[in-house]
Amino acid sequence: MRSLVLGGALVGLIVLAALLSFLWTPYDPTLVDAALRLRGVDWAHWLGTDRFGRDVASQLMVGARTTLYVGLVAVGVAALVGTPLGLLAASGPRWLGELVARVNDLVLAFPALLLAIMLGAGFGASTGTAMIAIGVATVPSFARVARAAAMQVLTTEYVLAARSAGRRPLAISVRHVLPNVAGLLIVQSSVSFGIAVLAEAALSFLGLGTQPPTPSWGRMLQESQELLAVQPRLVVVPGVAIALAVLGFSLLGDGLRDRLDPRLKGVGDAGR
Amino acid sequence: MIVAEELSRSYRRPRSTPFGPRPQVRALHEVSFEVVAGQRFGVVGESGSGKSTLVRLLAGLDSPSSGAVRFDGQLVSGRRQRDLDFLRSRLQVVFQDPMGSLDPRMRVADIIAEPLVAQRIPGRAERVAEVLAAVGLPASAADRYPHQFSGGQRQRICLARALAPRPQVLIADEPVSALDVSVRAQVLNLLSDLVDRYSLTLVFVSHDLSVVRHVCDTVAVLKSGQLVELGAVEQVYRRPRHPYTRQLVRAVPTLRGALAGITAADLTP
Amino acid sequence: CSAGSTAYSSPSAATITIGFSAEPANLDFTSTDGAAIPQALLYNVYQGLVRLDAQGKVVPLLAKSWTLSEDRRTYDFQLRDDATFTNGAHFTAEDVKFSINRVKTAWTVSTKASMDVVDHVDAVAPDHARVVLSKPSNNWLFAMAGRVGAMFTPTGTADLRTTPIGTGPYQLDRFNRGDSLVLKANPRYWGPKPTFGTVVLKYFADPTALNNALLSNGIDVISSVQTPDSLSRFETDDRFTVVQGTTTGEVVLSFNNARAPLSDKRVRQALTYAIDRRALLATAWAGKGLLIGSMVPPSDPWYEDLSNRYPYDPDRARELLAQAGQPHPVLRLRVPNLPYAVDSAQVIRSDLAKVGVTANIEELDFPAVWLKEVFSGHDYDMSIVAHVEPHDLATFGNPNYYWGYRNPRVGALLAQADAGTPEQQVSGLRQVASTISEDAAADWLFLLPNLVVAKAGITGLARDQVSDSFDLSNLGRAS
Amino acid sequence: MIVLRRAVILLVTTAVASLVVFALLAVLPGDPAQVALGVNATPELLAKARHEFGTDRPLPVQYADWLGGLLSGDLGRSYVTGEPIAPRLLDRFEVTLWLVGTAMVIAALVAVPLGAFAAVRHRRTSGVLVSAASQLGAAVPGFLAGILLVEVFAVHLRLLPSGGWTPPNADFGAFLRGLVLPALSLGLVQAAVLTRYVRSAVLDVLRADYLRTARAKGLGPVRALVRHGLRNAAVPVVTVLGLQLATLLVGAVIIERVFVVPGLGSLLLDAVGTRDLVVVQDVVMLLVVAVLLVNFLVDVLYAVLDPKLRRA
Amino acid sequence: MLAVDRLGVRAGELDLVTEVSFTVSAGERVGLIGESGSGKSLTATALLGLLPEELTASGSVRVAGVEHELVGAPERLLTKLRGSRLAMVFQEPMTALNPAMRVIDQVAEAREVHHPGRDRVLVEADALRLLEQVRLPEVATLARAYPHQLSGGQRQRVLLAMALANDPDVLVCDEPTTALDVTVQAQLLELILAGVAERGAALLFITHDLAVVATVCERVLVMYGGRVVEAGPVREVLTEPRHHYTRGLLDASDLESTDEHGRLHAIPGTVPAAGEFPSGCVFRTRCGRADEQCADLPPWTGVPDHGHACWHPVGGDS
Ligand SMILES: Nc1ncnc2c1ncn2[C@@H]1O[C@H](COP(=O)(O)OP(=O)(O)OP(=O)(O)O)[C@@H](O)[C@H]1O
Ligand SMILES: Nc1ncnc2c1ncn2[C@@H]1O[C@H](COP(=O)(O)OP(=O)(O)OP(=O)(O)O)[C@@H](O)[C@H]1O
Ligand SMILES: [Mg+2]
Ligand SMILES: [Mg+2]
Repeated sequence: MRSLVLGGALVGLIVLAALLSFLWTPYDPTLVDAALRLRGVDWAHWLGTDRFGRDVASQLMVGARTTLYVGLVAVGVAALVGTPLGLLAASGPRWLGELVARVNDLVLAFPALLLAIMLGAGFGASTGTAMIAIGVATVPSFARVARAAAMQVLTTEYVLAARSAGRRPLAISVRHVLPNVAGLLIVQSSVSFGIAVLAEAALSFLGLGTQPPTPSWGRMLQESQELLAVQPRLVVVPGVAIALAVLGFSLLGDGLRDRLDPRLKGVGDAGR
Repeated sequence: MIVAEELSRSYRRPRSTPFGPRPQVRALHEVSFEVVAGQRFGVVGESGSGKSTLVRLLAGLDSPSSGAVRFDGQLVSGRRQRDLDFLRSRLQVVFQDPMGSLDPRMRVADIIAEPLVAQRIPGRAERVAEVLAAVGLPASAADRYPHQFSGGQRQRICLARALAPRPQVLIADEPVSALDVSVRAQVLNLLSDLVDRYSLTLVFVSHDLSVVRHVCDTVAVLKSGQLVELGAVEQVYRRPRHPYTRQLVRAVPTLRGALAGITAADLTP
Repeated sequence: CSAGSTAYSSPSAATITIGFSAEPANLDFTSTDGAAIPQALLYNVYQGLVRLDAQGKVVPLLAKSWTLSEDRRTYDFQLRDDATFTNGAHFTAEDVKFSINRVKTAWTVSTKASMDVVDHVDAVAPDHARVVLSKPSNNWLFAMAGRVGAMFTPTGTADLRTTPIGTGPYQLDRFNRGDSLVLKANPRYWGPKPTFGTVVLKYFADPTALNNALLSNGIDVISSVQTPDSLSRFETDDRFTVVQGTTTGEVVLSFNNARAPLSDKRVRQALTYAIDRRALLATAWAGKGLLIGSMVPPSDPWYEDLSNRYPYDPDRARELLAQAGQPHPVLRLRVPNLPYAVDSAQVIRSDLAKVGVTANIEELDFPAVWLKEVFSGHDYDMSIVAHVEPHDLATFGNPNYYWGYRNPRVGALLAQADAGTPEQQVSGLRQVASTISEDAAADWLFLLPNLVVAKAGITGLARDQVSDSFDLSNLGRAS
Repeated sequence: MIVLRRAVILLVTTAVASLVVFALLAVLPGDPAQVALGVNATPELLAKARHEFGTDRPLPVQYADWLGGLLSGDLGRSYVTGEPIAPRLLDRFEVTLWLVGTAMVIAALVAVPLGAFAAVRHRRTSGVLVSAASQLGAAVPGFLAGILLVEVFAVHLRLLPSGGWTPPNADFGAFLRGLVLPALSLGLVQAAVLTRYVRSAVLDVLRADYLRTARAKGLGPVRALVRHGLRNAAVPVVTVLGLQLATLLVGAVIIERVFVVPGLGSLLLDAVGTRDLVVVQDVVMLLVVAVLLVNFLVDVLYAVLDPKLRRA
Repeated sequence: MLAVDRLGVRAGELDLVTEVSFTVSAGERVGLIGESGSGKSLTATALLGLLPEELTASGSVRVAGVEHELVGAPERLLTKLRGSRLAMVFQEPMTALNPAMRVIDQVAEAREVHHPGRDRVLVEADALRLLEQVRLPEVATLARAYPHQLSGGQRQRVLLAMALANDPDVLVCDEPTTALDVTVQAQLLELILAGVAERGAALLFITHDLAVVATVCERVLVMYGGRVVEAGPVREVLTEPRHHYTRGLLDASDLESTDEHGRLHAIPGTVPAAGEFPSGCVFRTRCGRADEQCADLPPWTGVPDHGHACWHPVGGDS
């Protein structure tokens, strides 16, 4: 419960910052001004400015947007592709299950980073290519979780009951399997979200992610890495932001898992 | 009404040795019987004797390895699911585990309405209310979730679901095995009532011969997938012919027996 | 296992470790482009007839002296007679002939073009080589001081990628790919023995890692600081000495002169006015470096300070854009994915935005994609690249070069300068430089500084980087 | 049979992987010849280089050639260095294995006791603190940890080198010193992740009936956990370890870069940069095989740990 | 041998088991019956000090020959007693055995724990002997098997062998046969009885099957809502129950007696969830005989080991 609240608060804060950045940021985060470079923390610049004289707080806010955007799309795509794949593998014929499992192996074994490098080299590195690479790399985990969970659901008596009621396989997948694996998938999403945030940061750090001038936390880290000794703030701020985002999502995931666990749910309101 | 003809079903187990054959488990072996309309047909047998396998075959939820199942003369076995609509509306199943056979994420009303939806039977809301009342659950139960009910109540929900499409045959697979004695009595009473009221044909599966004796008029005894004895329940109970049946009858501890001085040693062969 | 090195083995007095940022792909600059190979091998392993001195002047090396004929086409080189290749072969005029001819036949990199002007080579005597050009060329002698002038021996070219054989003070000890190149003193070297018996050239793909290596005592010298903002760390620490000078690397904002809207001189001028290069230098390179205004570094005799030709003047920029009928052009700024380019691009984007120009930054994988799209494909409006090769002013005479700049006068001036006397060369090239500057053929953002950091006490580091080589022969340690 | 089946699956997957890799690289823009020759490469020179590299042949021929080479153990020659790839690949792989192996050992050594501790004390402050710390640790990007470790231990304290690699057979002391920081940066973050899994696995085991049985026999809580719990908790943990190992094999690139370690990741990065396609293909194939092997090992370990999965 | 006095189990503010008192002397067989959720397992686990950590026990549990009170005793003492003086067989044969350990090792361990340092060969021989004693079929091969390779009945035998390993003075069996077939159940009951008879052990046998308790035990405790509502000799309690709950259980479990409509006698309503039992008499919400008086807690009538807690006992006031 506590982790749900704490995780929710952290994630909420990031979402809020991202949303607010559409309407207002203290400064234009892309506005370069040599006169302002490397200013410390003061009233005008709450988190100071970077090498380009850009306001760090503003960059942080807009960077939250990138972070969420990459996470949402990558994880969303992975969930949308991986979940049906997993369900299909669980309920379809055996060979299909086997095939999906093997393809999963392959994708897992294929370096996601390489995909990012190749996409970046091929189409120009961008938030989009990073998103695709992260998304593709995330598909197997969804497919696997969905398949395992669906296989379990399919052996339950309520699925048997649904069949004897005359339900067709598709209806069973939609009405029974999906709702019962949804909890796990939500948890999986939140975990993947955290991983995606880290991956985006790592890719941006290698110059394979979000392109300038769009701010991104990974990019902020990369651009100020050399200033660690001179202006540690520039490394610490995005570093902490990334850590808090990942922490937030993983706490949220833990919280949701507890929340969606029928055993825990059952105790509270049994018998009424 | 239901005819089983030389029903066999074997399962393949995973290999036990790297290059060996995949062992086959004969869950059911050449079982034949007939259930006539209005009959209360009991099936007993120990765990793993093939009772649930038989239920799945009778209900067209699984296909036999050989043999056939007929319902009212129509072939059930070997048909595709979508060709079994005639069966679905007329034959319903109640499963063993009252929690496990209810989708934890569906409301009771939706659970009960499921056969109606699947078979496109109109008038859902009224029918749900009707059967809820018939199994003795309050109308308010409709909006709640399975975990909010006790074991006996859940089994009532299962019964309500089975009754919803107005079936002629009810198959119950160990419907009271998971219940306490006191609740067992409630559910057995209810089941009897419903069978009487709707003139159902009942196939009742249990490992407990005394329960079958209470509920059924005819009993079939399964052992390791084979039908070892079939007959009127009282006759089988009092004069079991097959040694296994004898053993089964004997091993059941009874209060009367115990108080009359039967010890544990007497229960074993 | 051989991937590894002597890195961080306790630095002995006879060993010096120098950190570089770009690693040679292999050791053959005759077939592989890139600055890293000559940087390590030229003057150190390979030597030419002539070399560039610290001021960028051509001086004798394997040739003791030379004479130039009246028609400026025939060079007669008096060769040293005491030079030996590390495989034991004696250096003679035959090697000169072999090496120069080999450029034409076997070399595959673009610099080989500078030997096109050679008509033929004669080995007049073992210590006398004669080179006859098809037309007079100042550039040829200059090129002879670079990698194309490197002397090979016919018995030493079997495996240039892994086994370089030259006449220089050092020879290859080990090449630990992904890590370091180890050179050891050449025992047969004809010249004075270098101070360091072993030189480890250690490669760091990451500039911060390079800095950290010096800070943590892992190396002795940073050949070139790529993160000027961190220079203050070394300047304020008396464990280190910092050398600051110039290079031949002009960071150029290139314009695609062949394509609208940048084919319009007014637009180019407007952009040049719109960019605050002083601020850009401060931001992108911490203010180190030099504003130049044209394609000439101060180490060239024809250098003139042209940096004020287009002072920062956004109003003027807007005016010019309006005149050109392009008040709000949208331009593709396709830059290599290298830090200096990306940093500069961000400043430029911001500056241009202020005058109503939209510059969309696209990072291209360097070198592969950038070469394909921008350099060969000419598919760009603006790009940013450091042109580090000496005397690359001449590229503006090539209308097919990626700038797409066509000015017949420039071509003519360049040809005259090449053929003329040194004085004519200087005045001709001055004119070229000022013409292209006037034309705003590109925007010369700044000249990369030579920023070398060494442990205190290390001597012999060149202040200015004038050639392709990182010359190791003068390095020493103050005692 | 199972081994055979696995081997066949491994083979087929690798074959498919090889095709995927090749196809992806085929559409990768950038011409190896042009990259090698650089600016002003003339068409004739380019053609010559392409011929030399073999990139002027039709793709199926190139693929067949490469695959045939692989099958006969010949990994081909690098476009850039002209040398055979195999020795270099193995050298780099060895470096990566050292790094990743050490990191995983560190991770396991830290995570197993900590995770078990956090599970056993999950209601006490100390346990909650440990699991909170592991949550936080798992959220720190590995490269940030690397940068910070360098700043502290190499630049400020000057206790350890900031980077670089010495092979173990060259100078073992230097090798160890060079290994510490990169292995820690990789290992600690993984340890944090692993701690959480160990904790939840041990928590599950603590609730298991058989642990109560063990206690009822007269085993003390710690002894019961050690003798009966850990082995059963190991099954889910091994899964995670396998996944982490696979991820690190591929994902150590950034740490390799921060610490200038000549591992497989930096080879891959360089090779893509220079369009040294055969090297890229070989690296990826090696990684695919390595990852599949890790999966295989995990399966074997399962069977060792869980007799239910042993079908003999 | 075993004396339990006012044993209570609480989860936070919630009383799950209240004031359970009984004794079992050496060689005596006492049954504990009641519907699901009446607190039988909690009582049993509290005896061995194996309650889950979120629950706390109060009251007193004493074993003959042990100075110390077991409730709140130091873990070291309990560890020493468990398995040697107090042993327990759990309900679920599927999960109560370590899936990753050979059966014989698990049995051997039970001996080894209390006889440390004994020769490995001897310990294994002991274990084999124990498995033979509980009549594990094909001992030679099955002893080396893993739990999943055994049937439910066989596993339950292994658990019994472990419990009997050190000749315990008190054996607690928590529904050891519920998951088994009747034929297997009969065999196992016989083995348990033989085992305790041989050792003269005190047996506490938990079940919800009245017939089983009648077969196995001499005395019986009836539990409902976390309280013992009736206690006494089996024959007496099961033929002339005084508490209406016992009466209800008896009627409901008799499949041969029916009312005038041919219906089984059932206790109306269901067992409330923990913490939702009424105050006063815990059974009053389901009791046909309940009146206002039942809102007060009925006192225990009779001696601790023979009596009942009911304001209106069956068959009139005692
Ligand atoms: N899907 C399956 N795959 C393999 N074997 C199976 C499968 N289903 C059942 N069996 C085996 O078939 C046999 C009969 O099983 P079935 O479930 O019909 O028995 P049952 O009499 O219903 O037992 P229980 O009382 O335990 O429910 C058993 O040995 C069982 O292990
Ligand atoms: N850890 C716990 N926390 C809270 N309540 C608990 C806990 N364990 C058990 N209970 C509750 O205590 C009550 C008694 O449980 P107990 O397991 O003793 O019942 P039982 O008589 O053994 O029933 P069964 O026949 O089902 O085993 C139940 O209502 C149960 O929900
Ligand atoms: Mg069954
Ligand atoms: Mg219990």
